[in-house]
Amino acid sequence: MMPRLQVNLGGLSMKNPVTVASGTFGYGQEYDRYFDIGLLGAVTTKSISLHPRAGNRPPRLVETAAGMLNAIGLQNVGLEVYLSEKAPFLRERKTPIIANIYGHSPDEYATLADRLEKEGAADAIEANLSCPNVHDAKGGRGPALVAQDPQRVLLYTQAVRSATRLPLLIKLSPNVTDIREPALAAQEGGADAISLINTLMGMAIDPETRRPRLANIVGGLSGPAIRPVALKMVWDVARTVNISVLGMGGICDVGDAIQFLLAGATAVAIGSMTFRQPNVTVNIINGLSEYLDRHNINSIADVVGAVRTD
Amino acid sequence: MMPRLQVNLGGLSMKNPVTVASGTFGYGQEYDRYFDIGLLGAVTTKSISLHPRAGNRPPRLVETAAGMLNAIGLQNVGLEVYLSEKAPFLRERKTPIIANIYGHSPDEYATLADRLEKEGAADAIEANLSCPNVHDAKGGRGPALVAQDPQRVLLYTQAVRSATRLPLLIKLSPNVTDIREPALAAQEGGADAISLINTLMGMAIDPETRRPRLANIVGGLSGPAIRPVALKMVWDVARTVNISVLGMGGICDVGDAIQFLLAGATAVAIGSMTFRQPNVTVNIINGLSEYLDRHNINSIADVVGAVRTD
Amino acid sequence: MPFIKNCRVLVRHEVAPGHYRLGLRAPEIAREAKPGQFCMIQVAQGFHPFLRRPMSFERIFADGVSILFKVEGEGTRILADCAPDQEFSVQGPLGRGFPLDMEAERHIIVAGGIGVAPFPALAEGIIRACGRAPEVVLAARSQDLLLCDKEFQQMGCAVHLATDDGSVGDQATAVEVLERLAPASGSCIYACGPMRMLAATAALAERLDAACFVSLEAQMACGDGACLGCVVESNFENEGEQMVRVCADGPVFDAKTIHWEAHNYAADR
Amino acid sequence: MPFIKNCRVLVRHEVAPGHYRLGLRAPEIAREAKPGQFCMIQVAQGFHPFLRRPMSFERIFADGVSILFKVEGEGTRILADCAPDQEFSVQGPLGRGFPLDMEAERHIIVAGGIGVAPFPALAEGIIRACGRAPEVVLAARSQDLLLCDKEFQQMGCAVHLATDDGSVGDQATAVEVLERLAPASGSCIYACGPMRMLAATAALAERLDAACFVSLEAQMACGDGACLGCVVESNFENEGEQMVRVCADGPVFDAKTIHWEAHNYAADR
Ligand SMILES: Cc1cc2nc3c(=O)[nH]c(=O)nc-3n(C[C@H](O)[C@H](O)[C@H](O)COP(=O)(O)OP(=O)(O)OC[C@H]3O[C@@H](n4cnc5c(N)ncnc54)[C@H](O)[C@@H]3O)c2cc1C
Ligand SMILES: Cc1cc2nc3c(=O)[nH]c(=O)nc-3n(C[C@H](O)[C@H](O)[C@H](O)COP(=O)(O)OP(=O)(O)OC[C@H]3O[C@@H](n4cnc5c(N)ncnc54)[C@H](O)[C@@H]3O)c2cc1C
Ligand SMILES: Cc1cc2nc3c(=O)[nH]c(=O)nc-3n(C[C@H](O)[C@H](O)[C@H](O)COP(=O)(O)O)c2cc1C
Ligand SMILES: Cc1cc2nc3c(=O)[nH]c(=O)nc-3n(C[C@H](O)[C@H](O)[C@H](O)COP(=O)(O)O)c2cc1C
Ligand code: FES
Ligand code: FES
Repeated sequence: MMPRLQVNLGGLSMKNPVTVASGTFGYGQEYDRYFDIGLLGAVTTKSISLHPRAGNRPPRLVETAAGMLNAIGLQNVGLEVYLSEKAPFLRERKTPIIANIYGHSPDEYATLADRLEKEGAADAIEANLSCPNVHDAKGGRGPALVAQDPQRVLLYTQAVRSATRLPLLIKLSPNVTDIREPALAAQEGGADAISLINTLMGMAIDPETRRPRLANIVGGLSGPAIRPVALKMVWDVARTVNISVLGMGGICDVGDAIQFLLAGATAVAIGSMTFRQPNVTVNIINGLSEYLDRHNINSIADVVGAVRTD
Repeated sequence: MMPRLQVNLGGLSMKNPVTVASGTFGYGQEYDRYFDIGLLGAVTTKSISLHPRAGNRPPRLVETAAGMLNAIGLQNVGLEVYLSEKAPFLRERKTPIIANIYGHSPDEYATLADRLEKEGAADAIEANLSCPNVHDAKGGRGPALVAQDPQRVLLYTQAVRSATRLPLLIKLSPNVTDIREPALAAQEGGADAISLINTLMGMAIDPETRRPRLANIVGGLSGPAIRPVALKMVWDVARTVNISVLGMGGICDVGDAIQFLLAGATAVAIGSMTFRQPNVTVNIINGLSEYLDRHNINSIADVVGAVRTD
Repeated sequence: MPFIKNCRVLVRHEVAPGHYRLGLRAPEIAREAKPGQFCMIQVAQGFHPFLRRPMSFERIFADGVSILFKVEGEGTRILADCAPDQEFSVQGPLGRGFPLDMEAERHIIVAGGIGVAPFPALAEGIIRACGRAPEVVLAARSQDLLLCDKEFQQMGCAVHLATDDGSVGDQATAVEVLERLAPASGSCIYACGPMRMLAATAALAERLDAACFVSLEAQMACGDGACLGCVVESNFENEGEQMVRVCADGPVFDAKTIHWEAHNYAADR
Repeated sequence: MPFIKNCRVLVRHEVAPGHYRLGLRAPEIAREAKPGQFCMIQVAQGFHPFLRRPMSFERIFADGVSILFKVEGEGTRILADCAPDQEFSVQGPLGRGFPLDMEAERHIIVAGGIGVAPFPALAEGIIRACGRAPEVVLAARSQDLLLCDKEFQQMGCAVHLATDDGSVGDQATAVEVLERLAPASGSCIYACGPMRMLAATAALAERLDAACFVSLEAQMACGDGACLGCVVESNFENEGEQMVRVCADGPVFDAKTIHWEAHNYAADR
């Protein structure tokens, strides 16, 4: 049954087109208690930075209509602990690792990618250029996200590219006027695939206390609420670039996954829905096989980009 | 009870800070069957263009998680029919008219504003520079929305400004990298208030037919799903400009309305929620009074911008 | 003049696999409702789903209405799973119902699948107004999905059955059966069902010079004529009139006014 | 090892205005559950609300658990309105429960409002393990909101009541009553309730050199330790350990490890 679901995501061979979204699956251990995470097409890690990060102050979460805002602020164990404590666990599982990285400069990204490749702790690199939760919301105009500036996307991509030969995914932000511009910049910089979307910036206020619900004031919106926005951006990018797309944003079931594949994503990542239903990814993988059967399609690759707009 | 709710929205005096979002209330007639629309702080019309428009082909709607996509394409009766058949009905109601206008050029906007003022068919003008549904989605890079280009926002605002002395609201699109830039451009062009947000661009595909759910392929996302995004942009803009803000996007109840006021909106508009609950605006108006009572606040103006971020 | 009322479910019955009838207590709405009109039902307290669901009146009583529906997705699933005595917010009556042509020599109802929903009320209306029962063509995929055949027979209608698999009645389409009934000038056809069936019915009626009224469906947001979301393309030339709203200008239209060729049949499920 | 199971509601009871107890059939979860642990309940089929809701185990039986909760918003409202025999998807047991200090001279439970929820299970656990009933301080706004006092008495606990309005017991805070009980070195205090109360309890325990374990709350998404959403600030210095996860490192913490000053009490409701 498996070969039918096999895909090649920018050089990363996946036995099925389903991975998890960075930051929603830890480093896999927690969810391995519910299902064999080796069944996934790949495991994507929480963003890894050079040094441990404490992240933002709490409260960091608030639920919204069909979604949630988070302002984790990239809390993570840091590269060394990842290498010594997390990667070995993942390596034992029968699935590739997409290591998501976050740095403060092109150099940091390059160092991270280089080390991860050298230590055999990643099968692909996803460079997160788009975390909305690491800038101080209060501070005036503040530095825009790297992913909001095509020039910087190009620069950062080139830096990681020159540091690794692993398949390189560049993760973009939906908080832009035209998603095709950073996507083209990433392609020009040597990316093998585009990951999108990261969260939409959002905010919620408690009318009773009159305070923001998040200590960070603003956060990133995820979950089914954002699915239409994500799908539109995947469609825009997939028609524009000639590298692969890893689609995500609000995917909750197999029908949603199919939508992203039809729009041109070679593979999909499931994020917030895992919080609600830890084994949802396995259901989606099984559902994809059933979909191929029901529609008499040989391979999932034939679904990719097959939306009918005539 | 009323004076406590009174606000001044860029020169438009409203007996309460609640209006309806353009395109979700027709020209008021339909909903006057459910409640006295004269109770509203203002009625905002469907976008009016110089000539009648047929709009996009159907299907034009699809429901999504806690929201909906629409691709109406600005179908409307056109200026002349508005003046002869719609405005007289609205004029009889005891509430100001915010006439929302849409044109193909600065000149068209100016003509619309001028005629509406001269005919006494508007108390304020809301220039819709942000409809995502009037450009061909298939056509490559296509013309961006006016609201996505601060230069053009300035130009268009100046054109309308020079044509009318009515309070002028400029309606912006959330599909931008930094909402403060078009907001500042509108302010520079002479706007009295900023309206935001219009819909987020989105898409949905039917996995079974493999076709987009909308004939126009893409559409605009509205409803509670987008509320956090809208609130964040209202907060961003309100801290940046020194003119008023009309906040909208996913407001469903009085708590939501309070959030927008706290974030800095002088008034709010309710859109998609009216489809679900036609008289929701009246409930919100009543709820605002109760909120002031409960919190011992004298005037709703004291709530505007009063979010506590210390 | 539509109302919005919390209406209690009085009866709930699975009439065929995946098809349900609900009786709703709704005196004000029932008093104003006409055959072919519909209501918008808020199926959930929360926002899942967010929008109301349009449902035709199957029958109209003194103190309430019944609806007949097929489970298509989440909204209809919730309706079908309702608890006894549960209340739903119901908005209606909405739209324009069937015109009653008192002069017509023959009244012929043509229903495909769940398209039968608005016709029990119409048949009763015709009987009341004209003293004569309409002829009824009922088509479905198979015998177990034929709805309301007993009800129409009890009203005294001549009922012609058609199934895709021939499990009962003719193995034929609704339109083939209709054609055999040879409607002509002076006949008035009322049709509801899939768009393809309606287009074929309209074409046949035009060819035979019979009057034809169709009840259309569309995705709706407001149901009130305000959002312009539910339009279909008409044959009117004037740009301002080119699109007609199913909710407010319909759902019942003279088949001649609809621009049948404009519909994208491939996108129908 | 947590499970995700569809669990049937066996009993539902409004124990005080706006407060409910549900008995859930959940044999696998019950077998593994320990006092102070919790479960995540998916309250709706649709996505309203989207996330599961964390609930402590009030009591742990052979074939199920009970939960005790206050209606705070939509999620708890849906739980409270559940139909007899309704099933919910329940994920658990999750988190680390109360440590049982067998050597402690005194076990003192301090509960503010709905904070009592995890304590019936703990009291039973202490009795089972140590053969001695804990002392219990129960505080609430008024008499009608005092929960589980009878249950603790039946277990043989000395129960000390405190209400804000003095309608029963002392007109005092939980911490004032606790202080009168004069816990000391060798005493072990278990506390759950509003953050302000917990901070005061922790400060008192520190002053009197008593052990103190608190059960904390936070907004949760995963409940599994994966999302890092539910953290509170700890006193650990290492940057990687500064934030502790209520769901996985807690919900029960040694009060000494929590950086109480870092909490924004003004943002609590
Ligand atoms: C005026 C009017 C009267 C109607 N009367 C009845 C009636 O009496 N009985 C009845 O069973 N149905 C009727 N319908 C159709 C009914 O409203 C839809 O089946 C229902 O809204 C589907 O809701 P859902 O949440 O179950 O499905 P959704 O989850 O909304 O949709 C499930 C699937 O069904 C498709 N679908 C949704 N709505 C329609 C539709 N209107 N037509 C075709 N496919 C659709 C969707 O595209 C989707 O693929 C009527 C529609 C209109 C416009
Ligand atoms: C480990 C753990 C165990 C818990 N055990 C219990 C229990 O046994 N009994 C019980 O009644 N509650 C318990 N809670 C709290 C309970 O989970 C929340 O009250 C519930 O999630 C609120 O959901 P809702 O949808 O009703 O309210 P929402 O609509 O989510 O929120 C309504 C209002 O309540 C506030 N609120 C939401 N969650 C919390 C919270 N955790 N603490 C304080 N305010 C909140 C919100 O900010 C909002 O203002 C526990 C929480 C945790 C983390
Ligand atoms: C709690 C949480 C933490 C996240 N952390 C990261 C992260 O560390 N790095 C990253 O690239 N994206 C992060 N994301 C974004 C997700 O990977 C994903 O892009 C986004 O949530 C949209 O997918 P979803 O709607 O399926 O959740 C995080 C999202 C959530 C909800
Ligand atoms: C069906 C529909 C039609 C709309 N038409 C217009 C329009 O003609 N002009 C305009 O400026 N905005 C239009 N909008 C956008 C709304 O005015 C509003 O900005 C948006 O829907 C967000 O608010 P909501 O989430 O409360 O609906 C339309 C929205 C919807 C849902
Ligand atoms: S559904 Fe809104 S106009 Fe018909
Ligand atoms: S709720 Fe996700 S880490 Fe605690």
